[in-house]
Amino acid sequence: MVLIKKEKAHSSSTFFASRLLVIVLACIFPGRPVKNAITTTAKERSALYGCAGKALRKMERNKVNVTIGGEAGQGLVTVGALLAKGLHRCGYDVFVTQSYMSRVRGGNNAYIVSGAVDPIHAQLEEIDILVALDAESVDIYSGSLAKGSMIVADEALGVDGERVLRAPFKDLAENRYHNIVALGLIGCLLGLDHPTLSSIVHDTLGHKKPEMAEKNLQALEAAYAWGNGKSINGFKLAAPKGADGRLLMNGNEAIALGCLSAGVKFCAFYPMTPSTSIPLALTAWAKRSGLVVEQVEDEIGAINMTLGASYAGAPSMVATSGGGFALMTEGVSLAGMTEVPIVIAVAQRPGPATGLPTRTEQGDLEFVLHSGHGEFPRVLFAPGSPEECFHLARAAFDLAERYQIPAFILTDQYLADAYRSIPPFDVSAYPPVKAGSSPNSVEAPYKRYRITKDGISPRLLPGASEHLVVIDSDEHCEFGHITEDLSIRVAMMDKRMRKMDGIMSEVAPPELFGDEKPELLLLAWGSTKGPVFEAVRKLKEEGASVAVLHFKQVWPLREDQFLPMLERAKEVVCVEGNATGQFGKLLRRETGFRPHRCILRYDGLQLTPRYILEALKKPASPETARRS
Amino acid sequence: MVLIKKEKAHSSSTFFASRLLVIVLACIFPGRPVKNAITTTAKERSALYGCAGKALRKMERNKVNVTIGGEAGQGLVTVGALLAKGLHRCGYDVFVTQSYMSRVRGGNNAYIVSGAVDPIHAQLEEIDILVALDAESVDIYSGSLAKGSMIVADEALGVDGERVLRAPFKDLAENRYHNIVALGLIGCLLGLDHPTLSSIVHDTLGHKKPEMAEKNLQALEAAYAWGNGKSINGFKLAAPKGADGRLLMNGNEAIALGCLSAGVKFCAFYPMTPSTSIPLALTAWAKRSGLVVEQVEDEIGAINMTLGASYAGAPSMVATSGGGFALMTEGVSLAGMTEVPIVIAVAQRPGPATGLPTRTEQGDLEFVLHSGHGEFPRVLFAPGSPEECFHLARAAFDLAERYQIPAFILTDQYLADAYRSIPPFDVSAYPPVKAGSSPNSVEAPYKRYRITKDGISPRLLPGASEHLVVIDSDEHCEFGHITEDLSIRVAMMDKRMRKMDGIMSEVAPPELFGDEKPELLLLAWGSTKGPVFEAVRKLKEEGASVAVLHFKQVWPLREDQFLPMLERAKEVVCVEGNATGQFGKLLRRETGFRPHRCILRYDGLQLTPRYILEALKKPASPETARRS
Amino acid sequence: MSTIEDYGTYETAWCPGCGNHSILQAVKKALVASDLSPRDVLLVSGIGQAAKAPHYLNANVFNGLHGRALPAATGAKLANPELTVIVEGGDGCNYGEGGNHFTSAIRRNIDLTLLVHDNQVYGLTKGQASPMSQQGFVTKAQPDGVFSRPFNPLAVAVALNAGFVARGFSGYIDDLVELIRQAIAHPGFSLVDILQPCPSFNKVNTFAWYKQRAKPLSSDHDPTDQDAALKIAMQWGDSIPIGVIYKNDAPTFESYFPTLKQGPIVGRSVDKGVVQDIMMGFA
Amino acid sequence: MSTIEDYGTYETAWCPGCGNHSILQAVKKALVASDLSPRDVLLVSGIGQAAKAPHYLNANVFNGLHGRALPAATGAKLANPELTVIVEGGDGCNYGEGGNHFTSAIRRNIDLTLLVHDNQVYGLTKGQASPMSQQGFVTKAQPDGVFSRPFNPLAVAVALNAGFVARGFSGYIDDLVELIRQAIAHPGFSLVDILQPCPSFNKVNTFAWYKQRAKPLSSDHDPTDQDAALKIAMQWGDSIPIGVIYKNDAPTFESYFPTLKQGPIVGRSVDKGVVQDIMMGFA
Ligand SMILES: Cc1ncc(C[n+]2csc(CCOP(=O)(O)OP(=O)(O)O)c2C)c(N)n1
Ligand SMILES: Cc1ncc(C[n+]2csc(CCOP(=O)(O)OP(=O)(O)O)c2C)c(N)n1
Ligand code: SF4
Ligand code: SF4
Ligand SMILES: [Mg+2]
Ligand SMILES: [Mg+2]
Repeated sequence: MVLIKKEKAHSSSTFFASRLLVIVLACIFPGRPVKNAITTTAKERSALYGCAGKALRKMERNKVNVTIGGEAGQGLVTVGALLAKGLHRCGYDVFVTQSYMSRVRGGNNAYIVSGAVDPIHAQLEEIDILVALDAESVDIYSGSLAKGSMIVADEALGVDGERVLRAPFKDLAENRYHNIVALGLIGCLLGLDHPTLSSIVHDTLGHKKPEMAEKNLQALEAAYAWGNGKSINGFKLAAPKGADGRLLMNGNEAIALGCLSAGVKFCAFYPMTPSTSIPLALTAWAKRSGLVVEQVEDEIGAINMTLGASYAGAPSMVATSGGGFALMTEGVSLAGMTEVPIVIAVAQRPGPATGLPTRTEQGDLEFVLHSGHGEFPRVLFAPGSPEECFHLARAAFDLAERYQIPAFILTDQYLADAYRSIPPFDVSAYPPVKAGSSPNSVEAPYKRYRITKDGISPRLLPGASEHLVVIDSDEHCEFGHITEDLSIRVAMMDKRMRKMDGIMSEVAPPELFGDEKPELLLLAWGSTKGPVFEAVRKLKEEGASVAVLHFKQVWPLREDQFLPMLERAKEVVCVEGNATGQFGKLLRRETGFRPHRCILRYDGLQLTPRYILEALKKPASPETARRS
Repeated sequence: MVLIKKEKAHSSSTFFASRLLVIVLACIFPGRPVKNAITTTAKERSALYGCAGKALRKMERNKVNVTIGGEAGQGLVTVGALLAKGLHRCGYDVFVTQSYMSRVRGGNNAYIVSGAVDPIHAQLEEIDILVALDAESVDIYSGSLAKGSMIVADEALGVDGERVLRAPFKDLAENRYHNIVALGLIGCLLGLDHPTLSSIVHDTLGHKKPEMAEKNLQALEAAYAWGNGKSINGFKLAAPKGADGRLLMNGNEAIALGCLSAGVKFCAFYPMTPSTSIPLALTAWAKRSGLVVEQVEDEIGAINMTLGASYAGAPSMVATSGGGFALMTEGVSLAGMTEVPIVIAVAQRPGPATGLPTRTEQGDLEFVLHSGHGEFPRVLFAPGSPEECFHLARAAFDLAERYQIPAFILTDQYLADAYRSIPPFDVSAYPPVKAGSSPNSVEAPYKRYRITKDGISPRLLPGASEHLVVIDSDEHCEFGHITEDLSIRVAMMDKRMRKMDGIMSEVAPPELFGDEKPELLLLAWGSTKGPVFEAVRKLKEEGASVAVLHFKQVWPLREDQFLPMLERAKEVVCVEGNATGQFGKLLRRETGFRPHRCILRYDGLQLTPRYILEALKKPASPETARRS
Repeated sequence: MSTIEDYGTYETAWCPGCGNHSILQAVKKALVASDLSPRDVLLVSGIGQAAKAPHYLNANVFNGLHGRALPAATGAKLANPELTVIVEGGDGCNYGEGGNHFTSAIRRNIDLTLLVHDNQVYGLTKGQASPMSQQGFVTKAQPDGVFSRPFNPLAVAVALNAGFVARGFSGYIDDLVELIRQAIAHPGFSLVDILQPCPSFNKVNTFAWYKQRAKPLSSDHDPTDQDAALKIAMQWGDSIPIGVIYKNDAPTFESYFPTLKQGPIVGRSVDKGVVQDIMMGFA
Repeated sequence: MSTIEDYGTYETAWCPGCGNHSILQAVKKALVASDLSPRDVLLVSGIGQAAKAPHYLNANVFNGLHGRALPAATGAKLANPELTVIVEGGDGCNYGEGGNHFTSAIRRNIDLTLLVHDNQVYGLTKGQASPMSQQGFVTKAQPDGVFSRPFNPLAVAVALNAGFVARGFSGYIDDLVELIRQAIAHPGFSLVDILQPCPSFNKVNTFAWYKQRAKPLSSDHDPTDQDAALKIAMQWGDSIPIGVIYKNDAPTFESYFPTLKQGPIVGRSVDKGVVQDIMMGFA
């Protein structure tokens, strides 16, 4: 009996259709559509633009969203990255997000590049230029097109409509260079100068075989020639303002760089999307920076190896995602007990279990916060931008080493893959951490777990002196030897927990954006910072009394830093990328304050300004209300 | 360089000294002493009793605490168990707790048996008869002796003092039967009749080699003869009241029996104290009851194997402790995503990491509650007695199967090892669970994850019909196939979370003991039930307006079941066996209500009525105040 | 009699030219050759490109966690030994993350068939080394080449007396069908390690590379000769032996359980009298 | 020159008559014979009776989680290759819970010495079967005897080309000292599986049982002959071979890391210029 037949079908109500989806299309049911689902049909679209028939606008613009859609394997990441670099190098502010499926070929992916004259903090939500590398992309994204937008496509795809730029790709280059043709066409549309893009193509793809590198450049040139011939420059950007030397960096790269600047010397990992690019960045730098990166047999091995390296004196980290982190929780508890410093980057994606491996979510806050059996101090950072990724990675190393605790960096797929133009860091000004104390500073006999007032005991490194360094996962005496003396147990628990006092004294306060005494106060944490700030900016433009408090440190919380503000506001709304409002609940647990409402999203996509603004207008859905 | 020298040393400030401890004695420091630490020295003791010199009291008593102390390997568990069984069979109410170290031989263990005419809910805190199988036990336990107590010891141990019953063990039996001699002496002291004890010895040890069984009985007889000769019966118990057919059972046995009655068919485990006795009980019954119990290579394998068995249609469970559970958290998330029912018994012990493997704690509530990445419904039960162990194990299976969720039983070393006399269960009245629905009841085409109003989809079993049963750890469509359709994602998350509505409608309410409108309201959960009830009983005797609310279901919580009571009370005190007041925090998160105080204990021992009463009198310590 | 149509046709998420396509065909054909109906078959997999395979044919499916297919399959088999349980997944899944379950399943000799799509690389996560990657294999995660020596699943399996040990190649589809059929038929643990080109991420061990080296075992190899089998299992290089390397007829794990002699535990009712008896043992 | 006194004397938590006592002695003597000072030695262990060993002598100690000693040791060794890193623990720790790390450490050929106290049982948790328990071994958890076949660490190690593979017996203490000394001296991964009676829980494989069967390897065995080594590793029964079964001189894992050629990464300072350069690669 064949339950589900192979069939080729499309449905415009499917947000991201894919080849794989044809299998499961039989399962489509009248569920609640996701917020930004596509609602226009091809017919509606042509009605929308068809009447226009005008020439392309000639006015210069301050910002543009270029979305490149196509199958995995069509080289769209290459085009997107080159375009982003091009805009960035020219001095525009760039914001990139990626949407991809859990497969290597086929499906439908998108690389979304916004370029702007002034700084932008969230993706522009309407597409100005849709570069469709396959026909499906037109179906999928046409509902998100801005007014006056344009679709760029190979004429061979047969995409019709007024505002479609159909280029004869096959005349301009061989098949495998069609993505570069697309790049050239975009360059023309935006008015980016050809030499800049050429040099980026050369820098980036130059390491390929010489004749391939050459062909890439030829394809670019051909596209420019064709485009200039047709004078397609309707999306010309105004003069850029960006300073020299800015970086184009995504969240994971910024975490890796932060770790490097903090002095990471050892990183173990087991590959898992969307965390893998952190160790991959470190791997690429390992030889130059004297660090060891090791891919381990499993996540359990990874965290235990990391603890071994840290014990021996190498500032150390692991990076993983929810399911892999689940396997590390025993190791987290070991770090807590042995007081071996460790930095753990957890890149969230939608769960439970394998879930949606290439999408985004903020669903692991509670899990990470309570991970590991038993009780011990820890800190959790949740960066909201590549800059914060860098600085909080440094902070994580700093606190991990000084307090001898596990320090977490909670990121997610959105932030991991989102590129931003950012100013360079003054790396020469930032000191690296120092692992352990000097052997001269300790009293003899050396006690690894000396009971101290602040709970911090002198950490020496094995082999560095006559002093022997003994650590134990059992409850232990000051020397680190196993004990079953129950009064020592209490003293050791108290010693460990006392470290919270120091940690509390240096909690990073939440950042306020907007009015000091707002009527409407949004709360946000982690990766949603940009979208929520953008939403607040829009509301303020409309004259609302509004602000957002963004938490980049989510544990521990210090109510004196924010509670008065919460109590003053008329309405406090917690905005989170999960289904149960985890941060709002944590806030209530710690302060007693219950946010009046939650805006939650858990369809695998990042919250957007538009999503937030719409949700603010609507009453809370019963699903959401039940949970928060 | 020798840091710590081998030395034989004892210190009366060490609560549980041990051979192992001599290594670590060098680490002893002026830490906060544990609450019931021994403070009397041998000198003080002889001053205490020496003057008395009276004949043994002849009055019959209503209750007695017999504590047997000695090294691991001296057979003290055998004596204790036989004694408990003897008291129990005679019709007394029995309460047993155990205190042991993480080793096989040596150290110091204790088996503490209280026997009483009327029901008892917590261990009697003062020792009436201390049976010292080694000299160290006298040092350790003499501070806990009641007035008028007695020490029983082999005269060869050279224990001195007035109230020491020195028996010539070597004259009464060979070395290896000395524990049975001790049993006989206790029998005499308590006035238990010899034939009852004989038959229990025969039943219990009869399977040994015939001549050994015989020698056991002879040793018992010799001890009785010697004791009767000396007319030692100063601890004679009044006539018992216990009904026939009562059971003597510890928490883990009761969990196992509850699972059996619920219809468990499969159990996988990896050994870990104090959980192992659950699978061991099931193993012993496996052949008779048609169930499969498998010791697995690791805990990850154990939970995944269990999920495989449950998927196939066997009601299934795992049992583990904190560190082992840590390795299962990915599997918990898998259960959440695939909606495969599973019962997970977590027997807590003090962490972090290996901690104190043979002691007790309630430190894993938050960890278990938030275990697994992503969001999905679950329930957590926390029994407070063997009866509750039985019934909540049944409830866990019932909810796990009906809601297709992971259901947890949170127990701990104290409850696991604590024997109680309890009435038998009416097992014939209790229905077992049914795994899965009938194939006839489903619409074709069969959809494992049909979107339903109550969130519960029809679960069929593979191979049982033409319908194919497809489950997936990825987000999936109604058929169970992998999907990346983001609107399906939302519908599936909502479907899964909707199950919480039904679960909420059948939450077991907390049990009230004491005044309906008390001024002082204690909150307790799980294994501390007996001690807290006992403390409340004592306070009521003193005329206080007091009550306790005991939570046997700790997730989800329904505030309508208890919040009004909390708000009415003058003082609400949360009593927990951990260092951070986890349940109190959870309560605040869920209801906004913050307990005014916490009484916490985390030295590895169970809270006792005395500990609670003393803590109520004292102001909260700064350590505790900081955390709660 | 089951037919290939019973197993359906699905569009896959695999790359063009991937060896997985052939393996999927071979599995379907082997199921038909074994005369099994979809309802009697349980496919268990983990996570990876290979582990998606169970979604592409009609059968009961437990698609669990990365590396954890074997224990899940073991549980299902113990609960219902009447199911034909086949585990399918990648080399990363089964020899990497799930390595401890691999040796344990062998030691149990539980009647499962393990089909490992062995592309010597992590496909789904885009090309890191797997335990089967050769020393020196260059990836983004191993820019200086792999430092570890590769795992040898066949030698380990033979050394641990696995029930049935074979190697196949996705390029020899008829042979593969026959190997899988035999593996299914074998009572006890069966391993078929299947060489599978991954054109997207393994540019070294390509179809041509395997094709040139994959050499059917000579017909005079006696698969019950463990010493000989061990030697063959150690071979890798210019010539890579294909075929049934080792087998024995040790009793299956299931056969040891007294309880299972009365049939599957699934669906068996609870005898309350026994529960009562057991309870009264505590009186 | 270090002396046995440098390593101290401690009272242990082990049972009288346990093989662990002799192994502890042998380790101390081997450390002295290797002329190592306590400060240069790092002992890494998991959880179990055997895993308590590091607490009973003077050295640096990382007593970690059950089954996870090998990865912790690997991390420490990679961070500071100047430490002599010895992993000590039970058969349950290393072949059971930690099975995946065992094969991976072999594949890495990292320069660690793994001493497995092999009592064929779980001691600390009171007598359940371990992966080394023989089929039919009866315990409370296996009342009908063990159903699985035992693991064979030596055969697996040889099959995976481990650097140094030996078996010792706690009853032959001088031989054991020498085996451990050689294992420490060997650059690369070294395994010494040590037969160890557990009088409390293993009443089958007793001191006498081992003593009767433990047979030193004949002096003409060439430990570099892998085929011969495999055959020897497969032997178990009336005669159990003791001695160095296999060794090779493959390069160590550490030697592949370009970074480690300049010495340990521990304590190396951060070159801010390099960080700056790397950062500017993003401009
Ligand atoms: C616990 C966990 N760790 C890591 C991952 C990420 N992951 C998914 S598939 C995979 C590797 C797949 O390799 P293999 O099993 O060889 O399958 P292939 O894709 O090559 O067919 C990894 C590391 C995961 N899903 N879960
Ligand atoms: C994750 C985890 N699972 C289980 C345990 C319990 N445990 C401690 S030691 C041990 C077995 C010890 O056996 P082995 O390694 O052979 O050592 P032995 O005591 O026999 O020397 C187990 C199961 C644990 N501590 N941690
Ligand atoms: S990545 Fe490799 S294994 Fe995966 S589908 Fe593509 S070719 Fe096949
Ligand atoms: S239980 Fe066994 S292994 Fe452990 S110390 Fe006792 S005899 Fe040794
Ligand atoms: Mg693979
Ligand atoms: Mg052992």
